[in-house]
Amino acid sequence: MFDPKIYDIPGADIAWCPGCGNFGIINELKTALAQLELPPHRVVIVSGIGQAAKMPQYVRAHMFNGLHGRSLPAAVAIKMVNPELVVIAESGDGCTYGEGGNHFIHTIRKNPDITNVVHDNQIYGLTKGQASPTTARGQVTTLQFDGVPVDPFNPVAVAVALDASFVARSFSGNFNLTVELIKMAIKHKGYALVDILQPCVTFNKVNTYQWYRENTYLLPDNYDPRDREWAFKVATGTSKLALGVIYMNPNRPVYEEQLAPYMTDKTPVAFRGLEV
Amino acid sequence: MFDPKIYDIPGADIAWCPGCGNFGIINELKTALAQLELPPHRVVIVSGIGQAAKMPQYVRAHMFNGLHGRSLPAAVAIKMVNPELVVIAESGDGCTYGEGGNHFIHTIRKNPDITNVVHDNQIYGLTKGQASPTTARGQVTTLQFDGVPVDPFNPVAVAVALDASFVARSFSGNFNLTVELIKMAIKHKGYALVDILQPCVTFNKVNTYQWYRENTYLLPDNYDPRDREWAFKVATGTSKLALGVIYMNPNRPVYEEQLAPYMTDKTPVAFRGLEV
Amino acid sequence: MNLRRKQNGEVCMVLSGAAGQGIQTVEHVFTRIAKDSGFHVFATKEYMSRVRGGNNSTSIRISERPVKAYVDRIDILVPLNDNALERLRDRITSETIILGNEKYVRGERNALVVNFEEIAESFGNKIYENSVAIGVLSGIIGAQEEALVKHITAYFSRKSEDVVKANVNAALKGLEIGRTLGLRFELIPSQEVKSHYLMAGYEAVARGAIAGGCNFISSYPMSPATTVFTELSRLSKEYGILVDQAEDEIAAANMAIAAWYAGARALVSTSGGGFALMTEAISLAGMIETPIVVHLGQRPGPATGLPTRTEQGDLNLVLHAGHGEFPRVIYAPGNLCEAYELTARAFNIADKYQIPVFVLTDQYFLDSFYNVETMPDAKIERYVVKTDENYRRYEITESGISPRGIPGYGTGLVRVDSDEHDEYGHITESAQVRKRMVEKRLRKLKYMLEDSVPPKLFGPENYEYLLVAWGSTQLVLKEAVELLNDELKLNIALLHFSQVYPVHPSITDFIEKARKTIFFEGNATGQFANLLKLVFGIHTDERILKYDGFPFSVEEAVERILGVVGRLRREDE
Amino acid sequence: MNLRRKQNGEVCMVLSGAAGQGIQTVEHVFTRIAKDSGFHVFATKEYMSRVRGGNNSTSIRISERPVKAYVDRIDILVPLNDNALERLRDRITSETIILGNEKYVRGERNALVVNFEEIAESFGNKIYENSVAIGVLSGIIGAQEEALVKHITAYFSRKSEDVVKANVNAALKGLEIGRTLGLRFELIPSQEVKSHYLMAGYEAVARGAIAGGCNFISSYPMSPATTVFTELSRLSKEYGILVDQAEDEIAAANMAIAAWYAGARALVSTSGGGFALMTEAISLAGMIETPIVVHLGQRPGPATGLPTRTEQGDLNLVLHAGHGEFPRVIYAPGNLCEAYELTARAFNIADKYQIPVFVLTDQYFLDSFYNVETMPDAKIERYVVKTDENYRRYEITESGISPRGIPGYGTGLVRVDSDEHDEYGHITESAQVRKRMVEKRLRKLKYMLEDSVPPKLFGPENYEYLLVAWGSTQLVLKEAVELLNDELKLNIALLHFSQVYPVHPSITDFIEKARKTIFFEGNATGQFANLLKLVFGIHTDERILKYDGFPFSVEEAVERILGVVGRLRREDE
Ligand SMILES: Cc1ncc(C[n+]2csc(CCOP(=O)(O)OP(=O)(O)O)c2C)c(N)n1
Ligand SMILES: Cc1ncc(C[n+]2csc(CCOP(=O)(O)OP(=O)(O)O)c2C)c(N)n1
Ligand code: SF4
Ligand code: SF4
Ligand SMILES: [Mg+2]
Ligand SMILES: [Mg+2]
Repeated sequence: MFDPKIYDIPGADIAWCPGCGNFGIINELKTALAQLELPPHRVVIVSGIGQAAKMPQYVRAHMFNGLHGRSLPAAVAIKMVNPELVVIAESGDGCTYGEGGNHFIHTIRKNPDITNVVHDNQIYGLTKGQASPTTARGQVTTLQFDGVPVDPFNPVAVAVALDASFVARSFSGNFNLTVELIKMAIKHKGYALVDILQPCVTFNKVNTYQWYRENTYLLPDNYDPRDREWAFKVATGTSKLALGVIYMNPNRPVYEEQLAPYMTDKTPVAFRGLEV
Repeated sequence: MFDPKIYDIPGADIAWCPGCGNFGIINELKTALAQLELPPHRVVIVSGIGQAAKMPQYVRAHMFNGLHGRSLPAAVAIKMVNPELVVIAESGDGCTYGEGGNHFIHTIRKNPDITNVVHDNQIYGLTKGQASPTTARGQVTTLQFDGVPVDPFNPVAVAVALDASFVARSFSGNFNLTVELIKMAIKHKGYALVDILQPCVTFNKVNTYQWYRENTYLLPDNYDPRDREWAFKVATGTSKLALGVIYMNPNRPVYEEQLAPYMTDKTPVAFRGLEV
Repeated sequence: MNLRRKQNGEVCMVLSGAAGQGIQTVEHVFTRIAKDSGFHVFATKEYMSRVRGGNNSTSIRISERPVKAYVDRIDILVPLNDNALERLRDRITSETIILGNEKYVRGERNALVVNFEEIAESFGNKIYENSVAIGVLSGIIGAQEEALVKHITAYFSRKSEDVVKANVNAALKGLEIGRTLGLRFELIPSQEVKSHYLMAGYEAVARGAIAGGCNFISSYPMSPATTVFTELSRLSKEYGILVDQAEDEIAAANMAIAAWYAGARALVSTSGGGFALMTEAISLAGMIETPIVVHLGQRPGPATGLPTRTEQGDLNLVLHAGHGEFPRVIYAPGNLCEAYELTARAFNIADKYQIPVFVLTDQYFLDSFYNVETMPDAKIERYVVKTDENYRRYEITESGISPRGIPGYGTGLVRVDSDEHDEYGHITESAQVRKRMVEKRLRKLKYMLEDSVPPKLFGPENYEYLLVAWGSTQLVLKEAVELLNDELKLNIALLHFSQVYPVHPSITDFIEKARKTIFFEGNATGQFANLLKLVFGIHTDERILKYDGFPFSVEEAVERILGVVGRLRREDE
Repeated sequence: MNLRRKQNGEVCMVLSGAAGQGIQTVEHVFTRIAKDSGFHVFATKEYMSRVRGGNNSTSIRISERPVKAYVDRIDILVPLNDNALERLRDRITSETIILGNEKYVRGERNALVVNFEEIAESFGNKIYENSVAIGVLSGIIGAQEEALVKHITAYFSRKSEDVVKANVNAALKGLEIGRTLGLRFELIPSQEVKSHYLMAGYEAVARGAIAGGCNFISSYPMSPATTVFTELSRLSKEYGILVDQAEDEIAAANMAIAAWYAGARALVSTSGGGFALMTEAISLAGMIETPIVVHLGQRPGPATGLPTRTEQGDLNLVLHAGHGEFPRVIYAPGNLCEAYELTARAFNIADKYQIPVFVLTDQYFLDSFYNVETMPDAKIERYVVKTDENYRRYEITESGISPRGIPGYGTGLVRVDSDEHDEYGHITESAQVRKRMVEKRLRKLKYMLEDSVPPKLFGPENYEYLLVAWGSTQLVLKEAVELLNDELKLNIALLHFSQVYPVHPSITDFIEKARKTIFFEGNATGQFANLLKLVFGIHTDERILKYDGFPFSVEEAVERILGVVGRLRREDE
């Protein structure tokens, strides 16, 4: 295992609030990378815009910090051009499921070999507390004075409905689980979603550390993530939120592997015609 | 029952190919409207761009023929401003699930009282035969010379995953069923999806009338559309495509009814301050 | 002319600290106390794109005269944490007093220790610190105890009675200390200011929208435009406004257009990046001749840029947004009254001409506030007609305007189409019909020009030099011009445009009268100057541009004008 | 000068009918036969936005001299259904021969009955009709039997041998009939044409992209730009191109930028409405200084407009797309060689300056084709550097260009950021850094200008009148100018811009030499003329504009130029 410190950016001025769940996730991510012994120059972190999306600013690796909502198309393209890179698309719930919702559903269909880490704080953090797609109905926010009038988006259920090849949920406060799930997601061949419940201590006073501890449960040992109907049941269960690998379908073809330039030659398109 | 002819546009030059499944749908729609005795000036048909989206050009009613992919946001807004109108968002599979995919998932969350009729010909008709989100993996098209390299979008499963309040599938070749489902969808309080399988005789040589007849089945009498897990099973079944009401949840609040202006006064915002 | 020197009858205070440290509380409460004590108030803030930490500051001017512009000068600086002073170094002069907890002011020239924290603790809790600070500042300017008690109480009204009382007492203690510091910043109050409102740019836009009949807003949060969205949401019950937080900006814009179609008066509020996503919809509005009003709060681009900072860099974008050719109107208010009036007008003009109308502001404008007596009158002008069976949505008329019906109002059918269409709204492939429709749509421009808002002249009628500016720079330049004319006996006037497209033709007369004209913009390429050059063929070589993310201060404006005028005079010799 | 009269050594044929009736088959096969028989060929089509029905037509010029432009004149018109003649009435003259099945030509002046259908039936099936028509047309112009057999065979190669044989026989019968009609349109073949290619605009763009090293395309179908996308998809295996049909245009554009970031050379192909959705991404490219090449095939807007027709209405959109300020380059090829060369160049220039580069075409350009001998040379210029540990993606340099690395090539980390950033790509809130970065980005413009493509002059060096045009109008105007100079002894030249931004400064010299300059554009507001007026301050009052969805024909150009020149002469008197 590498030292997770190799991913530190010396002197980085971290813009997150003290106590924010993002601090958990950044440590979990660095630990996962270290345990997988991935050198920084093999890893690209792609993000959108938001508090979560600042992640690559603080991780020594390649960085593509693009537009709000657009982490996934960028990540897919990078993987297509250079399949040798480990590509992680990392952003917030608003970025990924709101502005970027169309890319979310269609990237699942494509099934590129990328990891999608979503910091799901059930709120728009950076813009100061409006409802995100995953905010609960009725929750009062800085914009929804009378409570959110719509039902929340269920990313896990949608991913299962679209037969996503790997779907996991974690909680930023659970270090070991999160490290494990990120590692599994990176190792998984195909699109891998890790939706990480993440307390926003400033703007989401409902979904606190305690709330998540009380309202989540670990999937039991006998749970079979290859059973799609079971996964759907777990994903749509209304009592508590399941943590762990909720669904996987390892049989889906990987997008970039099917594309014309890689039929006969595995050299990344990025390097063709360059002196390597 | 009204005479369906009252919805005819005299002299309309219909741009669809002879034999196209759209002809079935237009008759089915007019018949449904006639059976519901909805006068043309109570109905707004909202569409995007595509062959399906030409529908309102040929139906005597209010028409909002907007941008490719944007039928749903327009329909939601119209319903918000004037809940007395019967609002039908009608467009193709590409328009609704491709370009408009983000609106699809978020409109389901909002649950406005609109009807969403999707002409699902599993192809981009107007632009001459490229894959749509629902085109089968491997199908050769005018753009995908080696076959479509991604898995199809499953609108019904996604709608069920998002707890859509009414989800039905029909086949344009089944007149009575389609009329019935459109009527149910219009009468249903809340967002109602009717995904209509529609042969494109010009560009989709796989999903023909015959193919649909052979690869669909009517849901059995004992089927309970309120059973979400059953609905998911039906929606993701890989053998044949189910026809009928696949899922419904009549308990979801209707979006526009919860909005501030309608708390104490039901007058449509459209008419406030006008001499009516 | 040393503008950094203390000015009579006025004090400039700056609070600096990390996000989340209570700067906003102090700003909010203190400015209200000052205003209710009879002083003119102007405040503006600059902040980083983060929720906690970093360094933010608020600049507050309290004065015996109306003040409405940002100045660099700091008379009293209150640091709220360790590194609060760092980013303000070049605004600190030998006269600036640094006031606050010992640990933060230690070692500064003119340090004045007032241990807010300690005093707060003596009332039971360190967190009353902000109230102490409010009290001290209030004492320094000679604010009234009554106003202090009222606003501290109001601010903490949702807390327990004990907490309210402790805060009030802490503030009163601060007041007493402030009064006895002997800083000689007491100001003479004016009775009439007390009945004024404190209003920020975003409130003027939101209130103006309501005055213009806005009853629908669909938007997606984006700094700095979110505040307008929030304000309308807050007022939605009171004014019957339909509010939709859309899934993305594309939905927001298409919803707003469809809402107008159905009979609402709809607004979207966004910034450059969000607006870029709406441009296809703007083109839709152009084609189906359905109104839309867009508030665009500018921030520095490209891309995410500086999300919480200011710029006037999106004029070109708004001018040309959308494919194809169709008319539009763009307002860029220079003060709160104009923001109110023009936002209201945006709805009327959008309705009248069935076009997209833009209200262009920026972060500086939206986040600044000052006291105003009242807002101008604005009335709702609706142009919706009742339809009959023969209704043709796109009837060709001399003015280019076809009477606009809405579904359900009258017996006609309202049929709009994003394809090129005939008078009934039906798809056409005819070259003749196409040509007529293009001409019909563009014909409106002539009448829109007649309806355009003329520029306002500030300063002497017989100016030697003329500044031309638009949007949020108005009040800074007005003050700069006054200073230059009063103190240095220059002869400069400011011509300010609050409608930047179509541009009122009177500009040429104004420019002809000037010995030299200088164009002033908060961007790097001089976008408005380019527009004027294009439309009127005038020379726009002298440009003062700023594009570092921060607003012009009065001092910077003065300096840069002096620089240009000096050079021009030397060249003339 | 009666341009509608039959010209020596040339014949103009038009096929007209409903979509799906085989016009495209006849066009495809017949033009190839003509070319292989040694004749110059030009063809262009106009079609409705529908898959079946309606009325479409193809205009084909076959000539002894090179022909590369659309003319209104019809020597032979072949109607393929009942209402085929309707929309062509004003192109039919007393000399136009209407040839075809009796039922369609009946009652027409100069009707010439050839019952394709009957003849086809005699070979076993009505559907051989198209082959008969191909044969007849081939016979009329004196095409070679060998070429006919070859192309009929090739076209039906995927059908059974019997079907191929029947079609060949039907076509040979047609050939015989055509030869004996006595219409006197036989042309003298030229040996060298036989080795030419028939190439359409979309092919020139696609092949140019490949010549420029394009190895990635992400797009969303949209007329008229889909053909470029399709062509690259078709060639993806041969040339190793990554192809992605994106879920929407926003994805497409963000993918293309990220693909460049990762080391590809990526293209998007779209039209105005799709491009409007990409404008935020264009701004991203501007900020992160990552190249992108956009092919924009224009069609008439606003909104859906006329989806299958032509216009030059999106120049302003492309000029100003994206919020904030950053440099860009726009090409607008006027002929196939330019399309090839400039599309290739777009990739090199995008890579060199790390900016968005646009190739602006339109439906007319993309859907027209003619014979070409060869394409110019183009080479791939790559500017990617190998990074080391100290790599700074945004190193400030004199030219504004920072060496661009890609992930995995060298040991450095490649960190790009859509926020304003420092040299390492890290978020900054510093006014100084911001200012330096804005200036760095804009500094490139100076060098880009040095790299800009000069305009081309067609016609006499010592012209009296000068036409200024851009993009797809080049060849029509070139022919118009030749006619006016040769036949009417005018002294007109054409100055054509294939790079429309930044504009090559030589324009002022050209304009100074002209007695009067006339600006020619396919839009309603004169967008390029406006740009020239803005940048160079030149007078652009004389404008010939067209915005009915159809291309200029040579005849229309001639007429409108004559109109303006006549008026100018009268005014001069
Ligand atoms: C096109 C666009 N729209 C809106 C914004 C403003 N914006 C920035 S971050 C954000 C929401 C962030 O929420 P989320 O993705 O959940 O991230 P979090 O801050 O909660 O981690 C928004 C709306 C933007 N930058 N770009
Ligand atoms: C923004 C935008 N992108 C692309 C297009 C081009 N376009 C028009 S219709 C269409 C696809 C239509 O497919 P579908 O929605 O399935 O309708 P169908 O024609 O099959 O009924 C496309 C891509 C457009 N008009 N606007
Ligand atoms: S606002 Fe919320 S999500 Fe953002 S850093 Fe603070 S606590 Fe974390
Ligand atoms: S292309 Fe297909 S969908 Fe369109 S009208 Fe023809 S058959 Fe119908
Ligand atoms: Mg969030
Ligand atoms: Mg379709």
